Amino acid sequence: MSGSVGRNLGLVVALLIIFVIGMATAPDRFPTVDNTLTILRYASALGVVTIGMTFVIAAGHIDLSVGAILALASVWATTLASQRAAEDFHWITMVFTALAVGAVCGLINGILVAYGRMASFIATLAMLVAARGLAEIISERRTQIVEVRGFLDFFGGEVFGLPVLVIIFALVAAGGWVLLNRTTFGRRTLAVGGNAEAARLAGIKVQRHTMLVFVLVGVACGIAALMLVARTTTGSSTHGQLWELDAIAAVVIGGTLLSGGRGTIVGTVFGGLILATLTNIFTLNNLDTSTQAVAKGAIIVAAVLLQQRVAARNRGT
Amino acid sequence: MSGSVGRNLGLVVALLIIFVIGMATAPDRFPTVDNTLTILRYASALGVVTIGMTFVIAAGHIDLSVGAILALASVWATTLASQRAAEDFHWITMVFTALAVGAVCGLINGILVAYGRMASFIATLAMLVAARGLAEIISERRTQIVEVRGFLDFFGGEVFGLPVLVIIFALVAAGGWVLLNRTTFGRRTLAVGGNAEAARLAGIKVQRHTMLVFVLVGVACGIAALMLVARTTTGSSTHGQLWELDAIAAVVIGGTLLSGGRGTIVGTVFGGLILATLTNIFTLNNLDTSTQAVAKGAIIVAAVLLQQRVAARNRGT
Amino acid sequence: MHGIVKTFPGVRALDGVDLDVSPGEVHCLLGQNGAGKSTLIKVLAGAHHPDDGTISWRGSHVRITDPMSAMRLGIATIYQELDLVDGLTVAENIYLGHELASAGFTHRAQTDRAAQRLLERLGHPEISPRTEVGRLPAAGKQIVSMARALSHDVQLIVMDEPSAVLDQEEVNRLFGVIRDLTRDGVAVVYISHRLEEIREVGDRVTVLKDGRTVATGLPARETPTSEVIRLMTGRSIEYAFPDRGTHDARAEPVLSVRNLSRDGEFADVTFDVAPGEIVGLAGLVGSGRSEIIETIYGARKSTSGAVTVHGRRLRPGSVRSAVAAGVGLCPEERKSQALLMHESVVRNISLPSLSRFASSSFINRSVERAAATEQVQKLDVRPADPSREVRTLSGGNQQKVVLGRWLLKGCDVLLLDEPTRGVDVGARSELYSLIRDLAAQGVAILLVSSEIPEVLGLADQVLVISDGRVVHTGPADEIDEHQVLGLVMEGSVT
Amino acid sequence: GVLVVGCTSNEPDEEDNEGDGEAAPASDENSGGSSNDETGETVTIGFSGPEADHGWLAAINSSALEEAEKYDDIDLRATEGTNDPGLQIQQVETFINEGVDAIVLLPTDGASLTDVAQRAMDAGIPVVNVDREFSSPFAARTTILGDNYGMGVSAGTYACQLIEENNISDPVIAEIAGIDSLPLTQDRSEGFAEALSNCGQEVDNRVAAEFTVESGEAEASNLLQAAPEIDIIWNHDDDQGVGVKAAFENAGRDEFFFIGGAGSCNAMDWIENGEMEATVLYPPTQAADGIRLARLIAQGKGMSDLVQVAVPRRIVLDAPVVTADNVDEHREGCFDS
Ligand SMILES: Nc1ncnc2c1ncn2[C@@H]1O[C@H](COP(=O)(O)OP(=O)(O)OP(=O)(O)O)[C@@H](O)[C@H]1O
Ligand SMILES: Nc1ncnc2c1ncn2[C@@H]1O[C@H](COP(=O)(O)OP(=O)(O)OP(=O)(O)O)[C@@H](O)[C@H]1O
Ligand SMILES: [Mg+2]
Ligand SMILES: [Mg+2]
Repeated sequence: MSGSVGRNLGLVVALLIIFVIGMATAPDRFPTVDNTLTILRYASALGVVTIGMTFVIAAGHIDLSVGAILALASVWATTLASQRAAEDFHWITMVFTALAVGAVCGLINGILVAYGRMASFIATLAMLVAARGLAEIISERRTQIVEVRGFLDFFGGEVFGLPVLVIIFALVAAGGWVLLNRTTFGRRTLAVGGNAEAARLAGIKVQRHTMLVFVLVGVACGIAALMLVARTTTGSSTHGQLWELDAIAAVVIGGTLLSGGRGTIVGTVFGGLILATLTNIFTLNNLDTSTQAVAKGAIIVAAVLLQQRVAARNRGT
Repeated sequence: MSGSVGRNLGLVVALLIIFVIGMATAPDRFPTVDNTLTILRYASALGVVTIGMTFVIAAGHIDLSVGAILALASVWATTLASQRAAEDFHWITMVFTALAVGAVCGLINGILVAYGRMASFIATLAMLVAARGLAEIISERRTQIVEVRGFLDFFGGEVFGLPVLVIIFALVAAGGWVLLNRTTFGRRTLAVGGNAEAARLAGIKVQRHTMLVFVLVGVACGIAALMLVARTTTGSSTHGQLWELDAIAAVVIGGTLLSGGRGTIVGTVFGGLILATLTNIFTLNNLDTSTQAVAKGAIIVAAVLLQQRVAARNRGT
Repeated sequence: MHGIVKTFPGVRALDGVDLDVSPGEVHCLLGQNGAGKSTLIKVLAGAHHPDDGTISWRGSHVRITDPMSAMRLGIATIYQELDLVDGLTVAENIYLGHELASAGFTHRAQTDRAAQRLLERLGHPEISPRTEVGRLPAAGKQIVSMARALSHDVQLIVMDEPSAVLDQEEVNRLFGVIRDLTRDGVAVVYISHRLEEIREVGDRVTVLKDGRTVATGLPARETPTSEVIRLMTGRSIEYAFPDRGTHDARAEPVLSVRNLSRDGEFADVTFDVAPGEIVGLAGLVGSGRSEIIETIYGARKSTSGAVTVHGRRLRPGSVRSAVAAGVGLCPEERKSQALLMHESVVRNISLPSLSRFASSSFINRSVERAAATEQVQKLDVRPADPSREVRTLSGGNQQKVVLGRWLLKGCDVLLLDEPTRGVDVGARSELYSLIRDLAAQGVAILLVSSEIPEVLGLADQVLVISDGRVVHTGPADEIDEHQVLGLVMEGSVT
Repeated sequence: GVLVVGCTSNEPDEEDNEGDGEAAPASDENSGGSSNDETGETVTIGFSGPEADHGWLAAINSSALEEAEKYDDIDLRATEGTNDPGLQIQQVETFINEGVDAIVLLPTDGASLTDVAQRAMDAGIPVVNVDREFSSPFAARTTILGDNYGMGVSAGTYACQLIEENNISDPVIAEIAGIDSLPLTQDRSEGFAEALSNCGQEVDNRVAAEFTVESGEAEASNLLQAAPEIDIIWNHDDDQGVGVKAAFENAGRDEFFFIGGAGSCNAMDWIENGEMEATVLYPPTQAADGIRLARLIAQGKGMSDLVQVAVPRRIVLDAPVVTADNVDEHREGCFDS
């Protein structure tokens, strides 16, 4: 546990530096409660995806289809039929729809990777293309507007001043942490990612476990889809574009190795916050887009290098 | 050598199936010389990138920045200043500019990965963001039209009825094959990708070699940039969007494992042709984009599975 | 087990093997490299599916479909290639797959305590259950593997060359554990290439040759060595060290090491190796011998001191500079440090000498192949197919491939770290004469081995290392095994 | 470099004098007695648009910035362009937190940004909705729309006209759309199909590019293979049109009438040179108009050029067809792609 603080020290430092930059460049607007909530709200849907992604990467794989699954789930949960069902019955049906779509897409990924022995990169790349195509077909490329008040009220609401979206993110992150660090599922995920053959010889059903991990991230995408639907009040086949890259970036900045076998939920949360805060500061400072892009590239590099150095030093002692 | 045919048998079968589909659905338009050249021309710029990508993947890494490097090289080679230099001196200056830009970007990637010990995924992701940003800054987000006739005439020309672009691709592919299979460089690339520690202890300069591999793919992007500039008669910061995914897909469909240590140029060329032919057939049949996407996802999966099965069976005997 | 058949693409690894083990006995499995021992026990452990044959357990037929079903029967296995997860802790590895948990939630403290007890039972209370396994040296990993086997409620423990990475002291401790187990009625299948160990703990012996059982139920203690070797190899072999050659002790040393140190690992190591001389490093596991060898080679960077070859100083931390000076290394862990598992034997052998087969970096592949094939034949790698992937070779044959690499390269200085680990008796005596021959040809050899007799029998000069320091230097024929052990013990006490 | 020079020398400052009847005159000499251009109290305007990943959107952004530059009393906060509605919502929320005086919003997706725009309106910040319409009329104080459907109708009507004039029997009509997943592309295609059906025609071949030169070239190459004889091609977007034209040249095909969309300077040149039949305007000045209106609204002014003094709720831009006959009139309003 003491290792955990040390391991994430680089991230804390990086986040602090970014905070100082925010304070310095926008002293009146950056350090406000409202702005903090804005950052958190923005970070939460992607954050949920990153938690799932941490598991996939810890299991030695990658999932490029998260954004597309999210789009498909958002569309499926907001079709006219879904919304009518929600009106007739209860908006919870929309929730189930999104989660089920996410789970099934994840299941297909998982089956292809675990039993079809496809590289996860390529299996999920195919899923990316196909799921977005399917989302377009279902939505007829129209943005689907959500009219179900109960749904919007619930997800758009606040509890004790905290937006429900942020609370969901916090719960998912906490659940992810427990799952990864305190359960046999998490332990086995790390084993499968660290040395699949050793895991197999230890009696772990590696294929089934791999499949489950993909289902897990699919469900996370389903949750994120609901959050994004609530935030935008729409379902659309264009939701979540390029989120796969942002999610992976957050996980790696957080210190999880792409080679598998290790994973840190705390780091991932930090990684996501760093990226979100950065974006917010860019917004506050009217930075021009292209310059932002260059700066963002440089900052990702700097953050990862810092994180590595501190982790290495921490390990050395 | 006999293994090579067998190894690629699945791909040949896949390509044949696709050809048969093409013949069946568009008998008058698919099997024409013109259409074949269209497919080849379309496949060639991306094809050059996939050759470079094969090396990076064989060396155990990945390069997400290929499309962005290509965009930056295309923009840099077509600025007013570059074009003026080309007019005053010779259009070969544009060629040098593009190659130099590609090489330098590759070098930066290589240094970050080899000496900075960053995961290639994240280092090149940062390069993706930054290079595209820089391309936007340089071009001021304008499409830069090429007026240098010598350049356009050369690259747009034909030799014995074969477009120069296709010839360049063929040369690069042949060169790549020789480099990978017949030279110490290729052998060492495979060794580094297969077991970096063993390579190091066998006296190979692993870091320098890794860096060189990234420079190589950077140069390939420079070549592809020139080809795309010639094809579109423009340089633009939007060139090569998402090519990283297409390139990786082609390489993996071709049978190169993402885990490194192995690589097949012949397979990669097949992989690229399969994707290009597919797009062509979709268009000939006037398929709508969403359906195309779903079909494409399914076909990638089918091709990879077929390729794996045949390769495994072939190995078995 | 009866009539077990297992074929891999291109090889019939097991061709109707019989094996029967009774409760409370130590049943030894002998055979040359590639005879099929590991494959057989992997079938027993559920890691491989047999193509044919039956397995009976306590009188009834069973089907062992996966590792879990073997474990449920009470069969635990320690594999030859250490299969642990580097990123997990010692305790997590020990209980992997059968975690101490309720409703999926792990009990960490309880796991740590249980792991600690197992490690104590194995005589290693100093290994913390919280350490990441990746940080342990090979011997430590072997201990963890054993603890993992013991963590099951077992009736049969299979050990595939557990002593390969252990030193004398550790092996004795292991034997103690084995005796405890057999006393409780647990059966042990023990695989080793060291015949003297078989004699010490074994009850009965089964000999495999080319995937077939050639003898079974031999009494371990009474069967004469020559008989065992004849059964294994089909010929009789002098199990002895070849005669020491003569080397000119006053010749200029090829390799000189002066005050070499690396913080926290070893300090002040000084010695010379003359052409044709073999210098052996003896010591306990963890004494830092591998570190010394790897530092000489430049794979680790020394903090002070110098290494010179032919009077030219090597750049610290540069493998290239060592290789260029004619130094070669056969590292300790061949799988992770030496071999390209998915490449052919040819390509593995030619790796460091590639430029020799290349003109302006184009490789002449027929010359390359011919040269590698020559090494394959010289070393008697089996199967003698140089285009076979190294992955499919047995452990001992893989070791030969690594050696062949440097023989082909033609070194002036050869650093051998546990060169006979996992090598069978036949091949072992071949390796001994090979090493001797090399020395006779003027190669300077530095040898690390955890088998003290091997160091004493092969080396001209012996350095005894304890806790990263040289505690004794002297000719090999002036010291015996007990003295070495005494020195080592003393060193570790101070 | 005739084309390059021709386009870059066209300073955007001059362009507002032309066309778009609703916009107030730009330069002070032209302001005709209106007091609207006089410096008033300084207002903070937030501006957020999609990622400027092609010429038209770049022109949208730059014209907005340039418009704001002209007024001393505008403090413009322009954010990073993005194609991620989630991020754009964050940007608008930031504006709300800051309490800007008005927001000009070109949403990546109208429906997705409706809720946050509504929240801004609720917080008393007037929102000017540009180009892509919100799903609720209450979410914006004013809406300025390019007419995507109308653009398709213009193109289709013009195509019908060409067919009739040239007596083409059984014409082959091809369409090169933009990013197919965007509602605006759907609107354009629907308008086109609708207008064609009026003269009994339909689209025979359709491909969709990505608004980029490269995708335009790639899609057009394949399209030309799909249809050996084409009579009319409508390309939605002149940015990708550069690539589309390159594909025509690569294939050596010019048997068809080529109609463009948006109205870039390149397209104007082509029309002048007879390389293109026509283009349907979709002016990128909407955002500039949006800035201007936002300033008026925030300062509590009206539109003195209109009889109705208050700023109107909804302005839909015209989508006229530019041909060789009227290209001179429209050249000034063109944008660099
Ligand atoms: N995965 C595999 N694929 C193909 N061949 C294999 C595989 N594993 C083992 N073999 C072959 O099966 C035979 C038996 O190998 P095995 O590992 O069982 O030998 P062993 O008796 O344990 O040898 P050693 O003493 O060297 O460990 C060898 O010829 C080996 O090359
Ligand atoms: N990767 C590592 N991280 C931390 N400590 C290590 C690591 N590798 C080795 N050590 C430590 O270095 C010391 C020497 O270990 P090592 O096993 O290499 O010695 P050795 O004498 O070569 O033993 P062997 O007989 O196994 O070759 C031990 O104290 C060990 O714990
Ligand atoms: Mg074995
Ligand atoms: Mg050692």
